Formats: sequence, structure tokens, C-alpha cells
Amino acid sequence: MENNLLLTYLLFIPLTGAVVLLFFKSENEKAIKYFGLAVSVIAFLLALYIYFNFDSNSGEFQFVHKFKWIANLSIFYHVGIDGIALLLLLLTTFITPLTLISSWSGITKKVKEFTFFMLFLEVGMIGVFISLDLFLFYVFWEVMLIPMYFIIGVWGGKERIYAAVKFFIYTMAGSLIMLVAIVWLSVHATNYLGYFTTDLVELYSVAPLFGLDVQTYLFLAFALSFAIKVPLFPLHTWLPDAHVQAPTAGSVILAGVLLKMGTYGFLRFNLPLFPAASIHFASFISILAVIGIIYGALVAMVQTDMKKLVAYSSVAHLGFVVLGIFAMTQESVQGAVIQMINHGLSTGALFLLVGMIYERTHTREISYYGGIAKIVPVYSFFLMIVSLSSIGLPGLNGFVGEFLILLGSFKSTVLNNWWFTIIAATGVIFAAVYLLWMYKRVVFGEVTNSKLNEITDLTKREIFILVPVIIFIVWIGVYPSTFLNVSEKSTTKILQQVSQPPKAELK
Amino acid sequence: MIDLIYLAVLLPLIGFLVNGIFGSRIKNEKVIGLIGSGAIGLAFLVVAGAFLQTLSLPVDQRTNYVELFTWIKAGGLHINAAYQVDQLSLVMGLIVTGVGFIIHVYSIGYMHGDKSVWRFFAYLNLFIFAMMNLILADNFVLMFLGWEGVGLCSYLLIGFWYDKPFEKSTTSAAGMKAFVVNRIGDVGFLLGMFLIYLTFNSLNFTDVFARASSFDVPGSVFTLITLFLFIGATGKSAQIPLFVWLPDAMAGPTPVSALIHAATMVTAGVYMIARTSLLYAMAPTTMMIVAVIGVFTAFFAATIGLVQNDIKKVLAYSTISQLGYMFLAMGVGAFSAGIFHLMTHAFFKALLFLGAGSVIHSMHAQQDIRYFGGLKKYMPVTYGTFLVAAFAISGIPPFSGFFSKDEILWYSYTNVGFFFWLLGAITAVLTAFYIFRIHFLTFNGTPRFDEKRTHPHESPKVMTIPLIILAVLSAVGGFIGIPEIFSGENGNVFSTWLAPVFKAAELKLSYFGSYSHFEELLFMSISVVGAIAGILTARYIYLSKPEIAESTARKYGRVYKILLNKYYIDEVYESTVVKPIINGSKSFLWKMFDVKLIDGFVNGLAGSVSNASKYLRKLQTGVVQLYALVMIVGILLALFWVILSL
Amino acid sequence: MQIPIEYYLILSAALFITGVIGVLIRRNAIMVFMCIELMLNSANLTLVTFSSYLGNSIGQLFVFFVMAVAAAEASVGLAIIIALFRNKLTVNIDEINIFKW
Amino acid sequence: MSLVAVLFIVFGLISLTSAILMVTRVNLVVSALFLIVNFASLAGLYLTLNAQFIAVAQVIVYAGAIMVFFLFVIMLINPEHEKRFLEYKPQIKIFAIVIAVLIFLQIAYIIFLSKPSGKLNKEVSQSISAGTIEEIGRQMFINYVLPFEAVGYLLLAAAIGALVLAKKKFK
Repeated sequence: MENNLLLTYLLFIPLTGAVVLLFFKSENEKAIKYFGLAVSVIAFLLALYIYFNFDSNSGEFQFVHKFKWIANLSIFYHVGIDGIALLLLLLTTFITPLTLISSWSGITKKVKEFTFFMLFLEVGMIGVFISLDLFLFYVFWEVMLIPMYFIIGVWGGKERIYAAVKFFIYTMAGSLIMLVAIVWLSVHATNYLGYFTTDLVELYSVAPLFGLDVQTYLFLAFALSFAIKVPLFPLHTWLPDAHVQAPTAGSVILAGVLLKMGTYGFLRFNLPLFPAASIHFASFISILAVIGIIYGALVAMVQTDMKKLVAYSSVAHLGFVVLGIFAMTQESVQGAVIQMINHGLSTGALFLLVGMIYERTHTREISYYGGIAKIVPVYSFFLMIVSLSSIGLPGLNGFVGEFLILLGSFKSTVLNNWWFTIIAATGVIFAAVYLLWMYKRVVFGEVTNSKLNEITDLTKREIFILVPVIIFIVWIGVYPSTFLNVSEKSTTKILQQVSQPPKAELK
Repeated sequence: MIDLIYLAVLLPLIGFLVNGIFGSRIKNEKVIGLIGSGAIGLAFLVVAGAFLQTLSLPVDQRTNYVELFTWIKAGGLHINAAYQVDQLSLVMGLIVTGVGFIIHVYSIGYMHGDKSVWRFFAYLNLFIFAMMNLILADNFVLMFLGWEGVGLCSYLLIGFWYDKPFEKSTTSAAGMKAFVVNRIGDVGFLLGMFLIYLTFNSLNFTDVFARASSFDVPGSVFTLITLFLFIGATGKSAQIPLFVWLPDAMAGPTPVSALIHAATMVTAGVYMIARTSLLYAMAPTTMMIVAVIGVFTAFFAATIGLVQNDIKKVLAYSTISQLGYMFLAMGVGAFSAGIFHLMTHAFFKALLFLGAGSVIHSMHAQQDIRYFGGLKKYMPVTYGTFLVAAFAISGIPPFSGFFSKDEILWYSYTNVGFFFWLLGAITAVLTAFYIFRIHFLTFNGTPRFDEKRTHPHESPKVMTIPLIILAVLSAVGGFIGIPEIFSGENGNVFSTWLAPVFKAAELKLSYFGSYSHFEELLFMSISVVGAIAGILTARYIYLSKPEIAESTARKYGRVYKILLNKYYIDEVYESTVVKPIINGSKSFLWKMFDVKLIDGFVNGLAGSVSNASKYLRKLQTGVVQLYALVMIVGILLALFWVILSL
Repeated sequence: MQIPIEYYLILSAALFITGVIGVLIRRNAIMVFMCIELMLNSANLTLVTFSSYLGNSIGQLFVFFVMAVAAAEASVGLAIIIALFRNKLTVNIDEINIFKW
Repeated sequence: MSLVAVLFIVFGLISLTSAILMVTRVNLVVSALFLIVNFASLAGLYLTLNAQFIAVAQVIVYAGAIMVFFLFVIMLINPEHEKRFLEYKPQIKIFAIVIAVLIFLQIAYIIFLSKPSGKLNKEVSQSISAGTIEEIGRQMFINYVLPFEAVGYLLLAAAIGALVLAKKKFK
């Protein structure tokens, strides 16, 4: 197969940018900011170029670039994308520049280091989505952790160290188990292949042949790691802390992209590699997902801190995604993919908005606010649209994802139980409750706090950040076909891998 | 014009965008009002054109589809943004855009001087956009878009004066209540859709209805589907048990109450049942439930309406009650009668609200009827039009309400039973009583307000002309649906027009039984006499002998109090549902389960590791020689191993 | 008569163990350091012995490298001791326990 | 008894004795001097093994350079002497000596058990040629040139490091 270097270029753009950035003078903040932005925008443009050259009529991996990396162990540098990865790639490269702009005012110390870590983080995120080799995937998976750790730990709030360490250890615990599973998987596959390799595409053909017991262990090991990242109830407690303590840009990236890696991992690894175990555990995981939906919504409802509220709402939203994935119907999985994008946009925008008001008042306590609609109408408008998108109002993006997920899970033969959908659907009600309640307390009513009269409305820069997000929110809501088409064939392929796993060949 | 029907949807959207984006920069209120009303007026013309064109087509070609683009396509699901133009949607479209246009015009006068008129008109236009989607959709999902969209607009408009207090809290709390209660219903709607998709593998009306007749599906599935959908309808149309939001929705500006919470949005549930009448016809159990809920809601809301003092509250409960009638009609299989009542109700209830708005407008935002009285001489037009509407809602012939309400009552007797008719008739009497109660207390008698301070005046023309138009419609609107006994075979133009839509459903139902014309006339006259009795009683109590009202209230103090407090339903919901959920989430789920249990476990794990290391690190004495000694001991042991393996 | 290689090796071991004892029991850091030099030399002796008995010069080459490394080590180590002495005014390693938990 | 054997016994005894004395003396300077003696005797032992170059290097580098360095430092900082040989925590130190002796016995046991002399027959000519400067130099500059260069850098780094570490901090 001919190698296509585009993805490698995409990987190297932010990497090179990050390295070049090190040669900038720390005092020269303006140049650093613009340089970081330029690099991330170039990456986005390249991702767009990839999107336009992507053949959505094929579910196979495209733009593949493969060569032996560690020859003795058949570990490859193997990258490639299918439709699902492409969408997440676009999301990643789209969100990164926005967060960089958003932090121009929020990050005042160590700008150079911050920009460096953001670009470095982008390398990790892109790498995770394009890796087609388990070892390579693991490397990127861990690479991503380091900048995030520093972003929370250095630029975070009061308890940033606690949050950063908690985030790091939680994720690390999961990923180490995944490393063991990767090694075990590859070693076990040696029995079938005759040689050791971590190449995903080759493992796709043999891993489903494993016995159910082996599949079960491997599935659980992978699932644990991904479930922590998602985060699936009850492994979610790192999330509120990390979100609340992280700077705005960190929260946005965390919610927008990092959480998707868990769900992406389920889709890319758990389902196709261990189809029998996936079906076996589908109900179990779905129960956790449904609990997460209700639980996250209920707990979000009673939060007093805006960021914590949004953080818990992520638990609920990601619950939908996991439910969609494990319902394993075409509708639900495509819905889950769309919902990943949606969550990245809506929750990312919510974090941006909370961050913007935080920069003005230095508090996120809901009770501090009230009646700001009069003072900052433009802000209130944006908050309304984004809240509605998060609530899942038809016509905006959230609805398409949630609708497809619920519809798919309702007809799912794997789950084969309506109660998943019925209970999950009530989460839709609570979503309205917690967001509108917050909106009511923050934006509506009379101005109770005289200090609020002094805050200013959004600046041009902030509007410039939000408008693209809003455009996509409406776009996905009104014409989701643009995105559904891209993921359709890839979803079909994954579901085929689950429903018709490769049979052992007689030798 | 049928092909251009999407303009009827698009124009309000354009109006919304123009007013929403540039509105704050347009300084001239009139321009804003013109844009807002103009968009709806043009939409009305489009619908009217489509109506006329459909009218000219032969009966079997009157259903047309306009496809725009593919909306959601995943797996077997294929949802188009497509509009179905048939008899039912055209009737609804005419009502929505027609009454909507009138109310828009009225709003120009009513909202005069408000600092964010642009926002008001933008929201109203958005509402019409959503409502048109709901009506014209050719599939459930697009209908749901409108369904939720109108809920959103309702939320936005109820909380329009977001900084004003309302009752115990704020207008935005009322808006939120409306949205959340609607959402509960919406979940029912969603589940209904899922079950439909599971059963029929499609969400297109045409496909679903075709398959509903041809597929071999057990009756219980239909019951379940229709029940789920009906939950949605109870939420949107404020029926028991989800009616609690509508009275609170009166926090919004009065034109909003007229348009959204009386004439159009709240009837969406009725429209939805009419649209899916075939499915309901195949689920007799659900039909019964719908009828029971409808008639009880009608009665129940009417009793509350008897004693309320806020003029808009009375009208709100009246709306709930009238919606109950419509559901009764749906439940007894009188679909076209239900839609007919929907239409006449839209006229006279919008008129009542607008009249009330006119009063409130001139009384400086006073809404309590105890402080009105004798307004007849100050505002004659409002008085006259309000009287027409009151006659219409009371069912006095030949006003429109008489025809529609009596048709429903008659069908409820013939199709289901006497009990339903009785309860409906009693409700009619109560309706006549409470509507004239507020009428007399407002316009007749002596003024109970300080005439030196308050100077009531007739509203400007931009408000009175809409009132007059609506009054004319309320008065004569019923003539298109004159019952067969007066007009002969196919004389009921309205039901003949709608007949093709409900033909399939009515075939399934096939109520047999023949009744004499005498019987029909008897029942009709009983209810008319009852209504007149109600009016006269109200006149006697509130005009001739005002003290009776007070003494009765005192005599039956307990009943009065229960009614005044709306049977304490809000309080019951608050203490049984809302409080437990919030407190449970806060004190148990969050502070106990999340923080103490899960996080406590995680932190405890980390803590025990760090405790263990607290002891282990004592080994690190810092004396290097000790480390070396340990190392040497290790070498000793290792060498033993080497020796043993030699 | 040839001296059996065992003699050299035993001698080397004895020197090594002497060095070990010195490292373990002496308090003075410089003393410990000198004992380490002694251990290095005993290792050198073994290298040279084998090199010579095998007729292969590589062992001696390594001794050369060891010497170079030892020189580097001695210079750095002694510099550390001087720096340490300046700060703590002692070179007794059981009094310098900055690595204590 | 050949001359080589005599020399082995003499140098071996000197090195062992000087090592033990070096470890046991309380005075640092004395210890250092005994270490020099020990290094010198090791140089003698290298000669008995036909390793002329290493023997010379041993004297120059170890006994000369490094030990002078040690003496300089000792005199520079002039630390207090230990009062007794087993001054501090004698139990542990005796335990350490016992362990060390046990290890010595183990090594000796291994050496005698494996009998390396049975397999090795020393060819004197080969041995002599292996120890010549030419041979070592050839190996060093042909096969081991990279480690050689690396060692050079190591020494450079060590020199700089020592300089930085020991430099007095001026304020």
C-alpha cells in the first residue's frame, strides 16, 4: 500500500511548532500567542484538507502511513483514519486554536510554557486518534497526560495540585492496566499469527478468535482504562476536581477532546477486538452509562459552582455516548459519534463562557450572580444558545445525537431492554432542569449584586471565539448529514466486526 | 402555492433573524413591529394561497408533500425536512398564521414603549416558525422539532420580563416550570416515537399509517404507542396531571398568553392526536383514557376557574378546561369536532385574552378583577368584543362556541356514554358562570378602583381592530360547522373538508347506534339552557347581590379555599416530587454518595498508600552506610544462590 | 613454575573485601572514598590477571578506562566533599543525612 | 621457587597488609599513605603479570595523581579524626565485618570450586605481547576509539564539574 504522509505532517505541525516555540523569548508574549495560534490554525487547515480528500464511501482506514518502528517486535508506526477518527480529528484541531485565543486573557503567567504545552497536547490528541498500532496508541495516550498534568497543575485554581495529581493517578492507573492488556493481547495473538505484533489491523483479524475468558479479561482491562477517561460512573470523581481547578483552556480541551478518547477507545478497540466480550458486557456497561446519565444530571442540578455543574453534566452526556456505543446499532453508534462532537462543542463552549465570566468577576459561585441579562446581553445570548444545545433542543446539535442514541438503544437487540432508553430519556428532563435553573439564577431576575453592574460585555475577541462554535452547533442541528455521512461506513464496518467476527481458518 | 409552503415556515424565521440580530439597532419600534407582523402576514397569505389551491383540487389529490432536504439519515432511519400539506395542516396553518398575525398586530400597540420590543417580536416569530414546523411536518421528528421549539419560545416569552417578580418567585421561574413540565411530556413523545420506529421501521406519517393498517401488530403495542404520545400531549396541552405550568405561564405578556397559551401552542397536543388518529383508533383503551382525562380536566379546571381573582388566571384555567373538551372529542372519536372546537376556541379565547390585555393595559398592569368594575363606559370596544367572546365560550347560539362545543358533547354521548355528556354539560354551565363572573366584575357595576388616580381609556386602534376582527370570527366562525340536523347531509362544511384525513381512523372505530333528531335537540337545548342559567346566576350574584358571593365563600370556606389554592396541586408536586429530588440529589447523591463514598474511597485508597509509605520511609535513615550494608547483605544472599546453582 | 590464577583472584577478593569493610565501617567520607578506590583497584587486578592469562589485551584496556573513570570520579567526588564540608562543616557521613525521609 | 612467585608473595603480602592498615588507621593521612603503598604494590603485581603499561599507568595515575589529590583535600579541609576504629554503633559494624568475611569465603569457595587454572594455560609470550603499549594502543585507537573519546569527554565534564562544585561562592 502506498504511504500517505498527510497524517504524519498533521502530527508534526504542532510538534515542530512546540519545538520552535522554545526558541522564543519568554517576554515576547504577543509573538508567542500569535505563533501558537498560527500553528494550530495551520493544523486545522490541514485537517480540513484531509476532510475534503476523505472518501466517505469507504469504511476502511485512509491516509495510511506505515513503517516498522521497532523491528524486532513488529511494532509499527502505523497511522490512518476512518470516518469516526476524522470527525474527532477535526474537532481536536478546531478546538485547539479557539482555546488558544481564549487563553490570551486568562493566562498571564508563563505564556510561553503554556502555549508549548497546548501544542504538545495537540500532538498527543492527534496521535491518539490516528494511531493504528496499539503500542503507538499507548505512547500518545501517555504523552497527552503530561501536558494536561502541567496545565492543570501550573495554571489551575487554588487546589490545582490535588486536582492534577488526582487526574494523573486516576488516568495512569487505568492506562497501566491497558498496557498490560496490550502486551498480553499481542503475546496471546502470537499463538494465532506466529509472530509478535501490536499492529491493530492485524490484531483485528485474530483477537476475536480468542476464547471468551481471555477476551473477557482483555476487554475489562481496556474498558477500565477507557471508562476512567470517559468517565463512566462510578469512576468519575476526578472529573469535577480537574475541571474546576483547570484553567479555561484546560477545561475546554479536557471536556472537548480528552473525554472523547475514552469513548473513541471503546469504539476503536473494545468492540472490534473483543466482539464476544463486548456483547457479553454490553448490558453491564450500559447500566453504568444509564446510571451516569441520571446521576450526573441529578448531581449537576444541585451544584453551586458553575464549572462543577458543567463538569457533572459531562458525566451525563458521556453516559449517552457510552449507551449509544454499547447499544451497537447503526443509529445509536452514529448518534454516539455525533454526540461526541456535540459534547465537544457545547460543553467546550459552556466552559469557555464560564471562563469568560470568571475572568470578569473571579468567582464561579452561582449565588453571586443574578440578573446579568441586562448588563451583558450578548453574553446571555451566547449562554442561552449553548445551554439549549446542551439541553438537546431539536434544531441544535445536541438533539441529533441524543435522539439517534436513544432511538438506537431502544431497538437494540444487544441490550434488548426498553428500560435503558426509558430511564436514559428521563435524563433529558433533568438536563433541562439543571441548565435552565442555572441560567435562571445567573442571567435572569433582578440584579442583586451591585458589583455585577461593573462587568463588561463580551469583547470582539470573545465573540470571535464563540461564533464558529455556534455556527457548528446550528449546522449539526439543521444539516447533520455532513457529519453523519462521514461516519456512516466506518460505523457499519465496526458493527460488522462485532456481529460477524472473523472465523478461525482451518490450517 | 403549495410548493411554496416552505415560505410559510421560512418567513417567520427570517423575521426572527432580522429582528433578533439587527433588532437592538433598530431604534424605531414601528419598523420592528412591521417586520414581525409582516413576516407572519405574508406567511398567512402563503398558507391561504395553498389552501385555495388545495380547495380547487379534487378530494383525492388534496394531500401534497414538499420535500426540502435530508435532515437525519442513519441506518434505517431517514428523516427529511419535508412538509405535508393536507386538509388538517392547512386548517391549522390558517389558524396559526391568521390568529398569529392578528395578535402580532395587537402586540405593536400592547408592547409600545417596552425597551426590548425587538426581542419580543423575534421570539414571537420564532414561535410561529416552530409552530408551522409542528403543523406542517410530514414526520414525527420534524414535528418534534416544532414541538420542542414552541416549548422553547413559550419559555422565552413567559420569562420575557425576566427581572419582574411573579407570585412567589420570578417570571423566569414560571418559564422554567413550563419548559420542564413540557419536557416531561416530551420524553413520552420521544418514547412513543421510538416504539413507532421499532414497530413500523419508519417515522414518516404516510409510511407509519400505511403500515399500521397492513402490519400485523398486537393491540397492546398500539395502546403503548398512543399512551406514550398522549403523555406528550398532556404536557403540551396542559392536561391532568401535567397542567400545572399553564396558570404560571400567565407571567408572560398578555399577547403571548393569547397566542401561545390559548390559541395555538397548547392545542398542539390535540393536533397531534388528530394527526395520529389512526393509531389512536386502533387503541380503544387509550381512547378511553384520553376521553376520561379530557372530561375530568375540563371539569376540574372549570371549578378552579370559578374562584380565581386574577383575570388571566381565570382565562388560563378556562383554557385548560376547553382543552379538556378537545381531548374529550379526540377520546370519543369526534376528531373533526375536536379540531373545530380548536379553531373556534382559538378565536374566542384569543379574543378573551386580548380583551383582558386591553383592560390590563389601560389599568396599568392591574390584573385583579376585584379592583376593576364599570369599565364599560371607558372602553366600549373592549367591552363589546369581550361580551361576544364570552357568549361564544358559553355556548350561546349562534356564536361559534355553541356549534363546536355541542358537537363534542353530542358525540361524547353517542360514542361513549351519558356520564361524559353530563360532566361536559356541567362544565359548560360552570364555564358560562365564571366567564360572566369576570365579565360582570370587570365591565359592569361600579368602579372599585381609585378613579382619581387611574384613568382607564380605550386602547389605540392598533389594538381594537384586532379585537373587532376576532369578535367577528368568534361570532360567525361557527357557521362553517353547522351540525347535520340543521344543515342536512354533508352540510357540515368543516367536517366534510376534514373527512378524508380521519376517514381511516373513523372506519376503525365505527360507532354504531342511531339516535333521533329529537334526542339531539333535547340535549342541545339542555346545555344551552344550562349555559344561560350560568350567565344569569353570575349576573344575579355579582351584579345584583354582591354580598351573596362573600357569604357563600364564607359558608363553604373550606371548599372555597381548596379551589382558590387550585386543589394544592402545586404544593403536592413540590413536596412529593421536586423537593425530594433536589434534596435527595444534594444531601445524598452529591454530598454523601459522590463526595463521601466514591471520592472517599478513592482518597482513602490514596491515603492508605501514603500511610503505608509513612512507615516504610522510616527505613530511609539517610545513613548511606546502612544502605550499603543492606546491599552487601543482598550480595551475600545472591551469592548463596549462585553457589547453590553451581 | 606458574602461579595458579586462583592466587591472584583470592588476593583480589581479599583486597576487595577489605575495601568493603572500610566502606561499611569508616565514618569519614574521604576514608570511604579511598576504600572505594581500593575496591576499584582490586577489580583492576582481576582484569589484568585474566587479560594476562588469556593473552588478550582488552582486559588491560578496560583497566585503563577504569583508571580514567576513577580519576573523574575522584575529582568530582572530592569536589562534592569540599562543597559539603563548606556547608556542614563535617565530612562524617553518618552526620550528613539530608536524604533522610 | 621462581622469581615471579617470590615477587607475587612479596607484593601480595605488602598490598594486603597495607590495605588492612589503611582501613584500620584513624589518622587520615596515614591511611592515605598506606593506600599509596598498596597502589605501588599492585603496580608490582601487574609487572608479574607482564602488564608493563598498566603498571606504569598505575604508578603515575593512581599512586601519583589521584593520591596526591586525596592528600591535598585531606589537608585542605583537615577533618577531625575518628577517635576509635569502631567508634559508632559497634554492633552494626561488627555485623558488617562478619557479612563481608562471609562474602569473601563465598567468593573463595566459588573460585576454588570452579578451578579456573585447569582451563587456563598461560602462554608467557602471548601474555607479554598483550601487555605491550603497542597492543593496547592498537586496540584503543582502532576498536575502542569511541569509548576512548567518550572517556575524554567524561574527564572534561568531571573537570568542569569539580570546578563548579568546589568553587567558592562569592557574594
